[in-house]
Amino acid sequence: MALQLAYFAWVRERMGCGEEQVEPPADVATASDLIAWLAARDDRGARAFAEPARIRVAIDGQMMGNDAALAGARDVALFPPVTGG
Amino acid sequence: MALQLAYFAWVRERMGCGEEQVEPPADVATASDLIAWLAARDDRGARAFAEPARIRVAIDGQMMGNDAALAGARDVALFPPVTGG
Amino acid sequence: MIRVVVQDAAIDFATETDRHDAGGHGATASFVGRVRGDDGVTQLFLEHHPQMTERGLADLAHAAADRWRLPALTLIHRVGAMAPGETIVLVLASSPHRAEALAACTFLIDRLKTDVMLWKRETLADGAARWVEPRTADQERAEGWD
Amino acid sequence: MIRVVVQDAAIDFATETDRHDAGGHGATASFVGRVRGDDGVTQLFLEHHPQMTERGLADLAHAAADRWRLPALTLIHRVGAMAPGETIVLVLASSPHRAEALAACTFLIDRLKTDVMLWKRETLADGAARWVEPRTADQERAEGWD
Repeated sequence: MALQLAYFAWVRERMGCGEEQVEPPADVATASDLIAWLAARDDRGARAFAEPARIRVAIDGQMMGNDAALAGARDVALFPPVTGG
Repeated sequence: MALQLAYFAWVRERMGCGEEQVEPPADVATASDLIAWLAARDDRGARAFAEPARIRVAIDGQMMGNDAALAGARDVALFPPVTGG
Repeated sequence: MIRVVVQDAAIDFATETDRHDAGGHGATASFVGRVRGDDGVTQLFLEHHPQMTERGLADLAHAAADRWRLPALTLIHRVGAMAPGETIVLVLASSPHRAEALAACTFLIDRLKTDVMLWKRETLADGAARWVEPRTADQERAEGWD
Repeated sequence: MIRVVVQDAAIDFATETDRHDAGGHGATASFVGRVRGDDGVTQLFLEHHPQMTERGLADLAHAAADRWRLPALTLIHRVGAMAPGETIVLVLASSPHRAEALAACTFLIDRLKTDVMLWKRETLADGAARWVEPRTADQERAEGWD
């Protein structure tokens, strides 16, 4: 499953890039699984995703809960809680 | 007791004047008494003060309840509920 | 700074917002109330008391400033005759935080409808004039701040 | 008419209030949020998502227009770098009645703090930068509209 990932704010800074394409293994079924997989993948992932409860997710342009399934997803954005206004 | 009265809005229109000086009898002790006395005094008073519950009072520049005493008062304003804004 | 004005002249929003010191305060809420012409109203006349109207507005402004942090507060009410579309009242409230600016703005417009000596008279297209009756809903909203 | 803008350029209040069709609507409430410099902040940077930020604001604007009568609604959020005193966000809401204009304005500013993809980063006088943490109070205010 190829996914286009986008990172924002301190997630982007810690990952050292704003976007990348990934091919997670088949057992990465939900957004939470993806976050855990990225955290385990390398040092920058470990830094960005050390606290999964502080990560929010949007899948194909929709804000979703972290338990959302990735089946059929193309674009996944990962970011901290928003602070606009 | 000499009182300087001021009327506003439809009270003023029905009284045909914006202010007047009056000398109510000694048994006119409260704003309500004054309203009843004006209503009984003549036709214009009867028209302006037919519904005492719709009349508001300010005594010497302070909004007061209609049961407020007139002892020591100089200026009394009589008017309908306000509708600003 | 608290600024309260009762005026016959038209209220100019741009002039007043420039004059209102919104500078470093984080949040500014405003409210503009205009004459509505939708019931066939061709003119609105606001009657006021030469002293007590301004004093009533000033009392409300100080009550708001006691209740919330409001480094800048402007409250302007027009009186006399005005046409549909013209501004009757303008409130500008600035605070470090949005909740206070918005609450102050809402409080002031709610309370001035019931607490300040002002009376509206509408003139209709046929020339008939009628004094506006107070609305129960306005009374209830105003009492909600007690 | 609903107008939603995400822009790098400075937000000009007078231009936007002129453009906002406040004309015959009786009540217009506005909210302006500015960069505060009081914690030694010298610059604020707003990061956004190229598509989802504007869509999130538009969704909120339509949610407000479904909930209240809002013949004119303007919602503008600045992104990128800005200095203390500059405007971050502007809301203008017009309605026949004040309660709806004020509620819409409050709703929009409360909800955009929790629902829209925007992230604030502050730069301090010593050059250090920090991402602003979300506030529990903002979350609670936003949930109050559910």
